[in-house]
Amino acid sequence: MPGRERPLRKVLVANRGEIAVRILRALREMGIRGAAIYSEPDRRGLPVVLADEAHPIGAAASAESYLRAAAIVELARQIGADAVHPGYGFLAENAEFAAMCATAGVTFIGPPAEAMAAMGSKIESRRLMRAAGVPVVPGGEEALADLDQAASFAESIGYPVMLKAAAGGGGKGMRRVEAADQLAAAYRAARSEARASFADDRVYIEKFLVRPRHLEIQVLGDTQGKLVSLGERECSLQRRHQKVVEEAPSPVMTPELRQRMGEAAVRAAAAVGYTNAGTVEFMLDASGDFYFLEMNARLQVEHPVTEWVTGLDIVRAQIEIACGKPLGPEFDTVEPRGHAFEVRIYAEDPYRNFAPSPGRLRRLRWPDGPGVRVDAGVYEGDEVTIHYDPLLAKLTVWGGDRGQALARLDRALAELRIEGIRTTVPLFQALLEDDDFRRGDLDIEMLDRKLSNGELRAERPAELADLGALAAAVEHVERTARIAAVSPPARRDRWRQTARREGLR
Amino acid sequence: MPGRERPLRKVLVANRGEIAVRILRALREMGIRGAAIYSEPDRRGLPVVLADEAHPIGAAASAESYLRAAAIVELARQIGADAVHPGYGFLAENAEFAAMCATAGVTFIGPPAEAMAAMGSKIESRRLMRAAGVPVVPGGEEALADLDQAASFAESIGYPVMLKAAAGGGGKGMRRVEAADQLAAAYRAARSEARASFADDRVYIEKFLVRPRHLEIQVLGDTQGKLVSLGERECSLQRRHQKVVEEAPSPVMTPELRQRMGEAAVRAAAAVGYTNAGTVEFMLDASGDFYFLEMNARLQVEHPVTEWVTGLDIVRAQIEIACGKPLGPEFDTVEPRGHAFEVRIYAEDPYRNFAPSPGRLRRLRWPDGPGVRVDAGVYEGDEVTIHYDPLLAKLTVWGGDRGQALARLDRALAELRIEGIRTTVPLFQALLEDDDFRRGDLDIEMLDRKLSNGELRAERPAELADLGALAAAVEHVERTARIAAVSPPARRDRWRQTARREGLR
Amino acid sequence: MKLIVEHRGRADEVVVDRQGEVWLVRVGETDYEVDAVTVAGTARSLRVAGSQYEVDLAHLGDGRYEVSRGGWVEELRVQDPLAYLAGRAHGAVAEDSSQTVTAYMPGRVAAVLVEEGARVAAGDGVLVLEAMKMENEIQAERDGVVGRILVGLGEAVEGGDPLFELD
Amino acid sequence: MKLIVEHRGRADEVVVDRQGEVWLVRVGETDYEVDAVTVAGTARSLRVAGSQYEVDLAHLGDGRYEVSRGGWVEELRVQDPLAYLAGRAHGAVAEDSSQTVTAYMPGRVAAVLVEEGARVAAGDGVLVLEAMKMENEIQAERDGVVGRILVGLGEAVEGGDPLFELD
Repeated sequence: MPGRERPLRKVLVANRGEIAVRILRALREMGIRGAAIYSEPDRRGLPVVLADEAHPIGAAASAESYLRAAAIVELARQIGADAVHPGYGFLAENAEFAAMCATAGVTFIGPPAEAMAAMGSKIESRRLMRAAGVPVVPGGEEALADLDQAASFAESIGYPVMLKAAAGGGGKGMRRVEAADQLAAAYRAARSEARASFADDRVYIEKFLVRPRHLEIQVLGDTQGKLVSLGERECSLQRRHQKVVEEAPSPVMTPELRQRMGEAAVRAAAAVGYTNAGTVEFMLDASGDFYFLEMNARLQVEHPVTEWVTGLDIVRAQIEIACGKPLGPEFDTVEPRGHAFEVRIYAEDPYRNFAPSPGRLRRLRWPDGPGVRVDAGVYEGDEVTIHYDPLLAKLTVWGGDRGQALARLDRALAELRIEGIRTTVPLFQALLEDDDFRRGDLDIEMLDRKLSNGELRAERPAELADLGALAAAVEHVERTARIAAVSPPARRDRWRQTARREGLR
Repeated sequence: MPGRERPLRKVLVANRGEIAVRILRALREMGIRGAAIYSEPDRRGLPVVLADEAHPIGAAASAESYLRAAAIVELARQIGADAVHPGYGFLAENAEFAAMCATAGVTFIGPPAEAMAAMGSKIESRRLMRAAGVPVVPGGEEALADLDQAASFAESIGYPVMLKAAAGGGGKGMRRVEAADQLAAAYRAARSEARASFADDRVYIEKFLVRPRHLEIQVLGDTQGKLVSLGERECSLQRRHQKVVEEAPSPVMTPELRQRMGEAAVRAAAAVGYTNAGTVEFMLDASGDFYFLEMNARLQVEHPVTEWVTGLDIVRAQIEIACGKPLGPEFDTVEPRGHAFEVRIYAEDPYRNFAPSPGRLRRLRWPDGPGVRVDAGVYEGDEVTIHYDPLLAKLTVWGGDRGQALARLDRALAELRIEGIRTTVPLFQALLEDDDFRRGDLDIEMLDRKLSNGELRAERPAELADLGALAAAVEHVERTARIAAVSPPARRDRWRQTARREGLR
Repeated sequence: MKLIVEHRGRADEVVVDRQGEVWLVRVGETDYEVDAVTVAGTARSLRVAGSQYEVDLAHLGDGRYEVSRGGWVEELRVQDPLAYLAGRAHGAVAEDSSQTVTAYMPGRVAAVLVEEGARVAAGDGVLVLEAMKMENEIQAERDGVVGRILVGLGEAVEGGDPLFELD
Repeated sequence: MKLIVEHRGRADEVVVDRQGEVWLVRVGETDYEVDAVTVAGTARSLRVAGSQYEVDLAHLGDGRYEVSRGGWVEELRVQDPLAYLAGRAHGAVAEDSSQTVTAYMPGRVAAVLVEEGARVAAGDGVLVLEAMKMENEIQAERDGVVGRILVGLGEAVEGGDPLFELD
């Protein structure tokens, strides 16, 4: 209901981990009571400890707790929560959940259910985007009639192109074509493979983007119809399509491109009647053309890098928009200041092919000081369980320029200590030694490529080679002395005699 | 030697606590090796743990460690340090130490010894400032000849004025005069009191500032002669002349006043040939006039609030200036963005008239997340000793405007946990409830006034009254059960029987 | 289990009863259902009627606890009813007119302001302790005569050390 | 005290001698003077020739230590020389061709990919463990025949639990 401002007194945070903490922080700053929910193993979790209220929501498995849409809406009603913030993941992009909230009279802090549904479908959203004049990867889902049509279509969008099976998936029936003279052979091969795999030999053509970058635009829209772009984030560093490192601004961004991309993002959001925070993802190719990929209809994991360079508080803005408040003048001309990085600290072992590494956090020291922010979901002594996403914390840094931000990231990682489990920290340390990363020469395949090449091996710090031996040997002697000190004298004497006899001391 | 750039490879940090940590962080970000020094009780201190090198410098007493100028210079030479950073306190404003460094060929990261000496003398610096056209509190150290001269002088600077004993100190022979008709009586009384106290009845007159604010301007000067102002900090909240809370910008600042005050500060620094970082302190009275107070020829405790609103790194700038690097264009037009606060967390017990509270930090949780920075000199498990300044950490926050920064400070203090010793945190929580503070209605006497009035009593959080009883009772029962569980069965049974017989269960 | 908890200047009867995962606690006339867990170390999370309170709980020995909640600190004593009654009876008898004043913080004796046998009024300074670059006057809490002074100028003292007698 | 430290793929003789506040340590042919203190918990600060190293040191039992330095982790074993020699002699005899593969992480068995008695090559998947929203294939480390499979589909396992035999 545009124009009507409703103050919120209590908000249910329907999530866990670092994002629940982030939302609870915003609520406390706004004087709104924050209610956490928790599954059985999360009773001692950081969100519960920092919340004003905490309510059990079920068993460990997400399906029996954080995904129980009906139970969460009912809980919100019971405890008198005016609104629900879904965070990201779990129910954040579940249009049905948003609709259930509306039915129960509980404000859903996010986009309208219809906008969410429209953006949730890949085919539907591509159609809407084309109609709204937002560039989409050229090509089509429609099958090609014959080789001639393929040739003229490929000519029209420009090589390289990709042939894809209409019924396809899993790489079957896909052929990359670099130039016109390869088309005929590739067309035959793709059709025959498609027929063999899917009993359907129809293929279609799409532009092939060479080592594209992943750029995304953060948008905000209020319920009065104002929609703004807060600028881009570069998220090209992904491991198996999972973002690992993000930064803002993008090293290749120009004011002109930022404006065009921002306008495209705002058009995209406007096309579906979007309000609240959302992210429009684009692929940017080497020639500077960009194409709509998808829209994430929610708060994004990596929102802090935008907060660093714009000085805006995106979660606060989300809550104000949900209250019906219009976006203020500070959102009108948003220019990035300095440079920010985010690294996602996962409980994964980079020495063991990123296998999950749950366990007790024996030691934890977050970095701090100038230009460093940590959004953590865990504390020292906490238990990282196997039940949920392995994201422990997001370390974000800011510097006056990209070089200073890199130096700060390096310093922050050197200060950081996480002991008891393995994390992705050594990967970031290796990346900081990588020339392509340092130069900002990124593409979405780069991280997987370098990992499989062995280019990103985490190296032992170049220092005292015998450090481990020194530390362990001294510790061992001290332990032995401690144990001897508490043993009965008789036993200790015997041990000492044996040692002497055998010439060990 | 202006113009010559000398890269630094190793810097000795001649300090301890949070400021040593701050400097070590900057050095690491610049790829310069950081060497810490430590007194005997500081071997396990955070600066040592974070340093690349650490060297013992003597016993606990400052005079036998951190103040040993000659030993520190000799150590710098021995370990091949190119420069020394003195931090604040200890040797930071010791012109002789700066000169010793120069003699030993070690760069002193700070102003030239001569500038430091000139600003070190109150009378000399006031004379220099007057000559440079920097406003100084009107009045004079010269004795008045008679009542007539007093009257005409008072008239010329305007009432209220203060009569002070020329030989004076400790408030003796001081009289505040509100208006001309009080002058004759006050003049006689001041002279007679001065004669009785100092056997010298000469008195002089100075303008009396009514509830002035303490504002200061951060300046930076390179060795090429460029001097810039980074804007002001408001430091009016002081307890017994010790700053407690600082903010930037000042709530009463206007662009016009900032420009005038900044120019005055730059004139002040230029008058003594100042380079590197320094702070020019002013008193601002209710009519908007400001007067030079003194110049702090060093890095200031509260520099992070300026870093927050300007996005500049003052310690990095200090080191670059010491390398002979000129100040870049980012220092040309410095405009504050948003609003920042600092609260100084001291190991003092606000419930016991701010008595020192040393001890072991049983628990420590620093706040984090958006807009929060902690510069700490201690860690969980650390021992706060009686030997040094009680400053544990500086909590600084940033928000889009003063209101958001206040809300963030409130949130950060709610997240913070320091257990094992008492700290000044309850004072800040009380201040956040104070209307004058919230409105920015500050003066240098306000904190002492409110503390003695009992206006700033730290209140029990308005919540469950029986919380303490619940927590302690449950804990007691659990402890009792734990102890019973490890006792021999016979004893446990006897205890249980007793309990039953006496009807306690 | 029935207990006496001295808190906020009064003594309450508190009845604690474990019911599965939760505690049923009656303080005076009020009933609470409490879900209490240890977070880490001395940190506890208490849920009472949905509301969550993070407290830090230190046992000071002898049933005395320090409960703190970010700045605000409360000292309480938990005893079984008999021990409480016995303590009160003893306390009534043991009211002594002589007092040994102890240091509430560690420090170094920077000055001794009076001599043994001096008559002092409440608030008069007796000693000055120095710690963390600050001098702190130790004052007589009531009118009386200073008995033995148990520390000398320059001596280092720990928190709890006896400083002087006040008769 | 003379010790054998297995580290970085080799075994070094290490001689450790306490001299007042410092340790004199010889590793192989190199002498070090080490000032080692506990910072807090498992954190240690080592000063070697002025340079300062902050390490975390966990004892895994049986003379095995994990030394870590912010990301980089090293596992070492410290033994007295006789125990080391005895262990080597035993190890030489005990080289067994049968192996019980254990879980290197906790998880839930999401799939069993082969049957008991199946011949597998090094790198072939045998089981899939699921944890933290990811599936992780447990592979045969060498060619062989899968013996008994000790876990069932859907079963939860802890780190270190036996999964299957590889003969």
